[in-house]
Amino acid sequence: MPDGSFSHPQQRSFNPYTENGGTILAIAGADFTVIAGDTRQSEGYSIQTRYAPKVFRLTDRAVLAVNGFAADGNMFVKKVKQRLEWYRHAHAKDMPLRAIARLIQTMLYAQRFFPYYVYNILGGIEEDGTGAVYSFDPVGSYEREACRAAGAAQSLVQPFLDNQIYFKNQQAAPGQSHPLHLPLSDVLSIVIDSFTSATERHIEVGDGLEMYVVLAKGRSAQGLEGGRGVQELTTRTDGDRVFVIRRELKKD
Amino acid sequence: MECSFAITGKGYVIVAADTTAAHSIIKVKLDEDKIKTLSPHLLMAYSGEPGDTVQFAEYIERNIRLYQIRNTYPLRPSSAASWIRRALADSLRSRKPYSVNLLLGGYDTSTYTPHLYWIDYLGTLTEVPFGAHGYGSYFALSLLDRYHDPEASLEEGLATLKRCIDEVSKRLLVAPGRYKVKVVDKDGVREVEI
Amino acid sequence: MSIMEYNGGSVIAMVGKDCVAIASDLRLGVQSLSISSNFQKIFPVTDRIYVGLPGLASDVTTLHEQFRYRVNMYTIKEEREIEPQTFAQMVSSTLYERRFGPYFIEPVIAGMQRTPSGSYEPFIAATDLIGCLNFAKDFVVAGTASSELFGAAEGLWEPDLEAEDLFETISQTLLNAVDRDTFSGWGAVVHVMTKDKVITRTLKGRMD
Amino acid sequence: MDHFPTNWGRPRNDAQDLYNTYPLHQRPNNTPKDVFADGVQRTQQPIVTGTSILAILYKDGIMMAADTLASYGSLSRFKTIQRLQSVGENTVIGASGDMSDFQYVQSILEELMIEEFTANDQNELGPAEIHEYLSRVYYARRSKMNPLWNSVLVGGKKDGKRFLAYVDLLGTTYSASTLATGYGAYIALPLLRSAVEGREDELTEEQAQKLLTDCMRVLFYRDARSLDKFQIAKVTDEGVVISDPIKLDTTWGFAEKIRGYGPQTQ
Amino acid sequence: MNSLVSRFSTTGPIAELRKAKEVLGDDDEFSDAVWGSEAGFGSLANGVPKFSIPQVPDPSAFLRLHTDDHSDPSCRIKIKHGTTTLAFRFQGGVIVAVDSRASAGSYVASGTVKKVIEINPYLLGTMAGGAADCQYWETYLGIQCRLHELRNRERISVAAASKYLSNLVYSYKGMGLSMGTMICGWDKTGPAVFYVDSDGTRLKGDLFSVGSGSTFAYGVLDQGYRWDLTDEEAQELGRRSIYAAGHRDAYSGNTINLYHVKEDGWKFIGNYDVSKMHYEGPNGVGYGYDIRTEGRSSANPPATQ
Amino acid sequence: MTSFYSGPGFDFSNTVRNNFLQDRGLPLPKATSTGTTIVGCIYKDGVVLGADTRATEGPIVADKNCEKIHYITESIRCCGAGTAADTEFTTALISSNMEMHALSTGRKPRVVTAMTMLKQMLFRYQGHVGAALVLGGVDVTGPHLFTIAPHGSTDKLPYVTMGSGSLAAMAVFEAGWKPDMTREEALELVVAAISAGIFNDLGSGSNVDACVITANKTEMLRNFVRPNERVTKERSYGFRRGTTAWKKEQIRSLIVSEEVVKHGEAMDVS
Repeated sequence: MPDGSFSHPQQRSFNPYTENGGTILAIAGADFTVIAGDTRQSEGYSIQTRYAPKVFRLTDRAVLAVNGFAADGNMFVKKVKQRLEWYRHAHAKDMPLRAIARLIQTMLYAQRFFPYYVYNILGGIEEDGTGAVYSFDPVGSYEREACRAAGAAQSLVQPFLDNQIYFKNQQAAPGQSHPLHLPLSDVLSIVIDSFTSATERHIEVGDGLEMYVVLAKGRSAQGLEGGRGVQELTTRTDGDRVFVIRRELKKD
Repeated sequence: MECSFAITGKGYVIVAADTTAAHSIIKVKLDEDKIKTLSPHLLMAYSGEPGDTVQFAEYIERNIRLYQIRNTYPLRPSSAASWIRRALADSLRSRKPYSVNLLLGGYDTSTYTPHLYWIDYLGTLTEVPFGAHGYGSYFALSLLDRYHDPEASLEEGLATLKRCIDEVSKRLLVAPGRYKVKVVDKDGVREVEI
Repeated sequence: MSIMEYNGGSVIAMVGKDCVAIASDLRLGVQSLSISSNFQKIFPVTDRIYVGLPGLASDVTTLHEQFRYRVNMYTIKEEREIEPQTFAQMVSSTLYERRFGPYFIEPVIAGMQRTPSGSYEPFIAATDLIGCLNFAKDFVVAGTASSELFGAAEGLWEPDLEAEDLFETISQTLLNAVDRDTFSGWGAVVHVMTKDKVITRTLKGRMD
Repeated sequence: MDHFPTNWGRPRNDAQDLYNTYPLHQRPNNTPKDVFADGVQRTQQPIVTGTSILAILYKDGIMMAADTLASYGSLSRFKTIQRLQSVGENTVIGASGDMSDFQYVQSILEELMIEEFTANDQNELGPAEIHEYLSRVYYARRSKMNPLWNSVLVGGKKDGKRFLAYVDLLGTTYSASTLATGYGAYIALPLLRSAVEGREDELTEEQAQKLLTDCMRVLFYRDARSLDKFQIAKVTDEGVVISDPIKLDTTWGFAEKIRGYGPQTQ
Repeated sequence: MNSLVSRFSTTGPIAELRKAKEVLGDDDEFSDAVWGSEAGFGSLANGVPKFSIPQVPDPSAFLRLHTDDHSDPSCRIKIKHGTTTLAFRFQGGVIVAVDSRASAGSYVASGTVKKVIEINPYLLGTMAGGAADCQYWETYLGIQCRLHELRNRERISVAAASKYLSNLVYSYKGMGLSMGTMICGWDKTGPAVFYVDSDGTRLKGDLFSVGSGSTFAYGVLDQGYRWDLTDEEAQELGRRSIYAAGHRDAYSGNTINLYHVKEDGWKFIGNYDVSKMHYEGPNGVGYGYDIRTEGRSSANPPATQ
Repeated sequence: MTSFYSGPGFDFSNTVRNNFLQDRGLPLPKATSTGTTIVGCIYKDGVVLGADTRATEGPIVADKNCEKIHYITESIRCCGAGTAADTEFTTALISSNMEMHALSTGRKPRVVTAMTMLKQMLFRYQGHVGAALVLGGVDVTGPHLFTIAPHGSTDKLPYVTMGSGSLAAMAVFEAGWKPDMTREEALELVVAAISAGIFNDLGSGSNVDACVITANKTEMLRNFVRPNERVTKERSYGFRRGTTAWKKEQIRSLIVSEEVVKHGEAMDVS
C-alpha cells in the first residue's frame, strides 16, 4: 500500500526511501540542449499520477531533471531554486550553468551520509553559448557530457543514445566522418523514439513526455515556435530561450 | 595461498604450481607436488579444497589410465578435458561436490599442437593460450597478455613464467615460496627447475 | 552478483525479411576477472537452427551436450531433422524438468522453419531459466546485458530487413548494449541465416 | 574500505575478518550501543488506522470521501471517527493511516491557521499552501526517521482554482484529477480514472457524488478494514461542506446461488 | 541577555522561525557565504563542512544498507565504483595514468569520467572509490592549498597537501567514505607521490596502483619499471599498464588519461581509447594479445620433408 | 555418471549444486514471475474469460503480446498468472490428462474435473509451483468458473479475477456485474475489467485477449482489443552497409550442389 499502513505491518525499521520510476535524459547540441523526462510517477505496480513533472526550469539557460525518489527530488529542486534566487538577489544576474553544477554537487554531498535518492541531470547553455549537460550521481559526483539518460530505464535508453548520438561502434562511410553535433530536429526525433522505445519495454515509463529545449542567445527558434504542443517559458527577451514540448506516451 | 600457472609455447605446455600444503595459518608441507601426470602427454595442476584436490586428481588419473588400458592409446587432450569437466560438473550435483580448480596441459601427438585448458570448480571449461588459478591470476594474466608468445622457445617460456612468479611473490601478500614446474611436449612429461 | 552474472555473457536474435540472425558476445569471466575472449555461447543445432546459451558457463557446456544428445536421438527416432518450433519445445521441457533445480541458462533459439509449401520462414524464440517460451515476432534477448539489449533493439530494429541490413542492425544493437554492461563484451560473433546459407562474422568489438 | 580487487572501494565485510585487520570500532561485536535507544519509542508502525480516502475533481470544485472507521489491527475499533477535516474556508484534508498521527497533524494545522489569522493580513492559506506545508512537515519527519504514518489528500478551491494533491509519510507528493489512498488506490482509482479523466469540467455534483458512493460501496465489498458508513466533503466556491455520515445500501444477492468453493452443487 | 531571552521565548519572530525550523526540518545553517559566488563551497573556506546524519543507532550500517550494491545488488542508491589508477616516480618526474570507467552494479554508468583531479598546476589527485568522495574532497583540498599559498607565500608541499587530505578523511573513518587516491606533484624536494585512502593510510612511495584493476596494472608496471626510464618509455609504460587493467578487469576500461608531472607543473599527455589501444596501439602496433600474436601458432609440426 | 535418460516428473539433481553455489555467496536468480490481469465472468449462455498480454521480468517487458488463455479442452479454458513457465506447463499437463480422461470415460469432460486435477497438483507442490489460475468452461452441468490459487485452494464465483491487476479488474466487476447478462454485455464488462488492469496496473499491459465459451461453441478472441499499438517512429534507423567493423567471415552454404557427370555413351535402348 502506498501509505505503508497495510503492506508491512510487521516491519520494524522504517525505510525512508522509495522508488518512483520514470526516466530522464538530456542531449547537448552545438547551441542548444534538450532535457526530457516522462511524467509518470509510480510506486510498485501502481501509477500514482500520470502527470508529475520531473524536469524543471531553473533559469532561462538552465533546466534540471530529477529522478529517483520523488519526495527527495522535489525537495531538492526547491532548495536549488532557493539558492539560485539568493544568488540573483546578491548578484543581479542568473548563476552561470557550470556554477549551478558545482552548487548541485555541494548540495548533494552535504547529504553524503543520508543521501538524496535522486539522479540529477542539468542541461542548458554555457556562458560561451554552447550546449552542455551535467550528470550527477546521488552523492554529487558529476561530469559534463554530451548526452545522458538516467532513471529506471537508463540502461535501455543509454546504449541507444551511445549509438545514435556518439555514433559508437559505427564506421563512417569511406572519406566521411560523423557529425560532431546533430541538428535540433534530429535530436528531438531521437529523444521521442528513445522514450517510445523505453515505454514499450519498461513498465515504469509512460503516460506523457516533456521535452525542454534551451536555445542559445541569438539562435533562431525556427521549427519550435508555433509547433504542436510547444510552449515558451523564457522570462527575458534578450538572452537564451527555454521552450517545453509536450507529447503523449502510451498509458499501459 | 595456492597459485598455479600454465603457458603454451612452440610445441609445449609449461605447468607450474606452488608446493605448499597449508592448514589455516600453518604450512604443513613445503614440497607437495600438485601436478599430476595423467598420461604420457597430459599434465594436470590442481588446487582448491584440501582433500578434494588429491582425491579428485587420483580419480581422474585412474580413469584416464583405465581408458588407455582398455583402448591401448590415451585420450587426446581435448577429449580428456571434456571428460574431466563432465566429471567435475556431475560431482557438483552430488551430495559432496569436489571443489577443485584445474589447469590441464597436453600435447596432441597427432596434430603436433600443445593444448591448455582452464577448468574451475563449477565445471567451466575453456581453452586458453595461458591460464592461472588462485590470487596469482590477478597479477599474472595481464603480465602474460603483455609478454606471452605462442612461438616462444622453452627457455623464453620459462623466462616468462619466471616473471609471473616474481611478480606474484612481489605483490601478493600470501604468495607461496616455491613452485614445481613441469613441461609436456612431443617427448612427454618432464620436470624442470626454475 | 547473482549466479547469472558470475560468468557474464549476452545473446540476441532478430528476425529479418526471409532471414534471421543470432549474435552473442565472446567473454568468459569469473566475476570481474575476464578469462577468455573466445568463449562461444551460440551453437549450431542443425543446419538451420542455432541456439544461444547465455548464463553460467558450466551449464552452457552441460546443456549444449544435453541438447546435442536429445537432438541426435530425435533425428534417429524420427528419421528427419528437427524443426525450430519443435526444438524450442524441447528446450523448454528440458529446462522445466528441472523446475526446482534449474540450469542457470536463458536459451535463445533462432532458425529457419520449413513451411508446408517447402519454403523457409524465420523463427526466433527465447525461454527463461525454467523454460517459459517467448515467441516474439521481432527480437528476443537474454543474458547480463538483457535490459540494454531490449532498449537498443527496441530503438534500432525495423521490420523486413535484408540479410546484410539485418547484420548491421543486430551488430550495432549488440555492440552498443554490451559496451554498457561490465560482464559482457570482449568481442562478438554474429550468425545470419538465410534459406540457403549461414554467414558467420566475428566483430571487432571493444576489448575492455 | 575493502581493498580486495573485486570488491575494491566498498565497505569491508564485517562478517569475516580474515587477517584480523578490521577496524576496532567496527568489529561485529563492537558496534556502538546506545543505551537509551530502547527508551525512545517512535511510531514504527501504525496502531489505530483508517483506510482509504477518495477524492476527485468535478465541475464545481472537488469532492472527497472517507468511511468513518478507525481499526485497531483487524478489530473495528472506532466506528464514528471523522477522517475528513476542513482547514480554513477553502480546504479539506482527509487522512488514512495512523489516526493519532493525523490528530497531531490536525493540531499543528489548527495552530498554523490561528497564527495566520492573528497576522490579520487578510490573507488566508489556500489548499496549495496547506499542501505545501504538510509536505514539508511529512518530509521533515521522514528525514528524522520518525515518520507521521499517514497518507493525506488535500483538496480545495480558492480563487476559482481547484486543487487536489497527495502527501504521505515519506513526503511523496503528487497531484491528479482523481486520487485515492490505501486500498482505494488499487480498487477505486481505476473506476475513478475511467469516469473522471478528461471529464473534470463536465461532471456534475450529482454524478460526482454517485461516483464516489459507488466506489465506497465497491471498497466496502472488498476492503476488509472498511465500513458501510462514510462521509463526503465537497469544496466549491461556497466553501467547505462535510456531509453527515451516509449509510451505504449494499446487495449480497448473488451469494445465495453459490454453493461451496468447488464441486458442491447443493 | 537579550539573546538568551529570545532563545527561550515562545513568541516573537525568532521563536516563530525556530518552531518552523523544527516542524519543517530546515536544518541548513546558512551563513552569509551562500549569498556569495562560491557556489556553496563558500562555507567550506571557513572550516570543515557539516553533514546531515540519519537519526538511526548505526548511521554507517544505514548507509551501507542503502548504497552498498555488493552486499545487496538490489540496493537502491548505486554509487559509482570501479577503477584503475596508477602513479609512479622516475627520473623525469611523475607519470599519472587512469582509466575512465564508472560502473554502478553491472551497468557501465559512464565511460568518460575524469579520474585525475587537477588540484592546481603543480598538484594532481587521482580518483578511485566513491567518485563523489574524491571529487569533493580533492576540490576542497584545492581550496586549502590555495589558502596555504596565500597565507605562506609559497606553494604547499606534496607531503603537506596529502597530510591535510589524510587527516580530513580520517576524521570521517567508519562513516562509509570510500576513497583511494594518489596525490602527485613536484615541490622543493622534487617529484613526489603520496597514497592516501579513506582508512587513513598515507604512504610516500615511488609506485602505486589503486583500484579494482590495480593488480593487473601492477603486473605490467612492475615488469617494465626502472628509475631511469626516458619520458617516452615512462609514458608508454603508464599507458600500457592501464590498458592491461582495462582489458582484464570488467570494472575498468573505456579510455586512458595520461599525465606527466615535471618541474614546471603537470602536463596532460593525452586521452587514449582502450579498445583502440588494443587494436592499433598508440602508433599502429596493437597492445592486444590476439593482435600482437596474430598468425603465430604454438603448433610444432615436424618439418616436412 | 548420470545418464542422459531421465524419468518422468521433476528432476532435482541440480538442487544440491545450486544450494552449494548459494552457500558460496552467489544468490540464486528469481524465476520469472509475471504481473497479470486475468478475469472470468459467467453470463446467460456461458463463460467469458479475459487476459492481458504483457509478460514481465522485473520491470522489463519480456513479451508484449503473449497468450495467457490456455487450452484445456475444447470447451474449457484456463487463464494463468504467476510464474509464467508454471502456468504454461501446468495447464498443458492438465490438458493432456483431461484428454486422457475424456478418452477413457468416453464423455465430454467436466470443468470440475479439470479444477480438481489442478488443485490436487498444485496442493502437492505446496505453492512451489507458482500458478494462479482462472478456470472457466461449459459442460453438461452448465457454465462454471473457478479460481485456483498457487497453494491449491479454489474458489467458485460468478465473476473472478487474478493477478497483480486483480483488484482493478474486480472493482469493475463489483460495480458493473449483474446476473444473466447477454454475450455482448459480458464481453464488454470483461474488456472493461482487463482494460482497468492494463491502464492502472504496471504489471499488466498491451492487448485484451478474450474467450467466449458456450455449450456448443468456443470463440478465442485473440487480441480482441488493441489499445496500445506503438506509434510509428520519428526516424528510420537503418544503417549503411559496412557500418560495423568485423574481423573475419565464414559462409556456410546450405545448398547441396551435386554435379552429375555423364559416363560413357547413353544406353542404347532401341
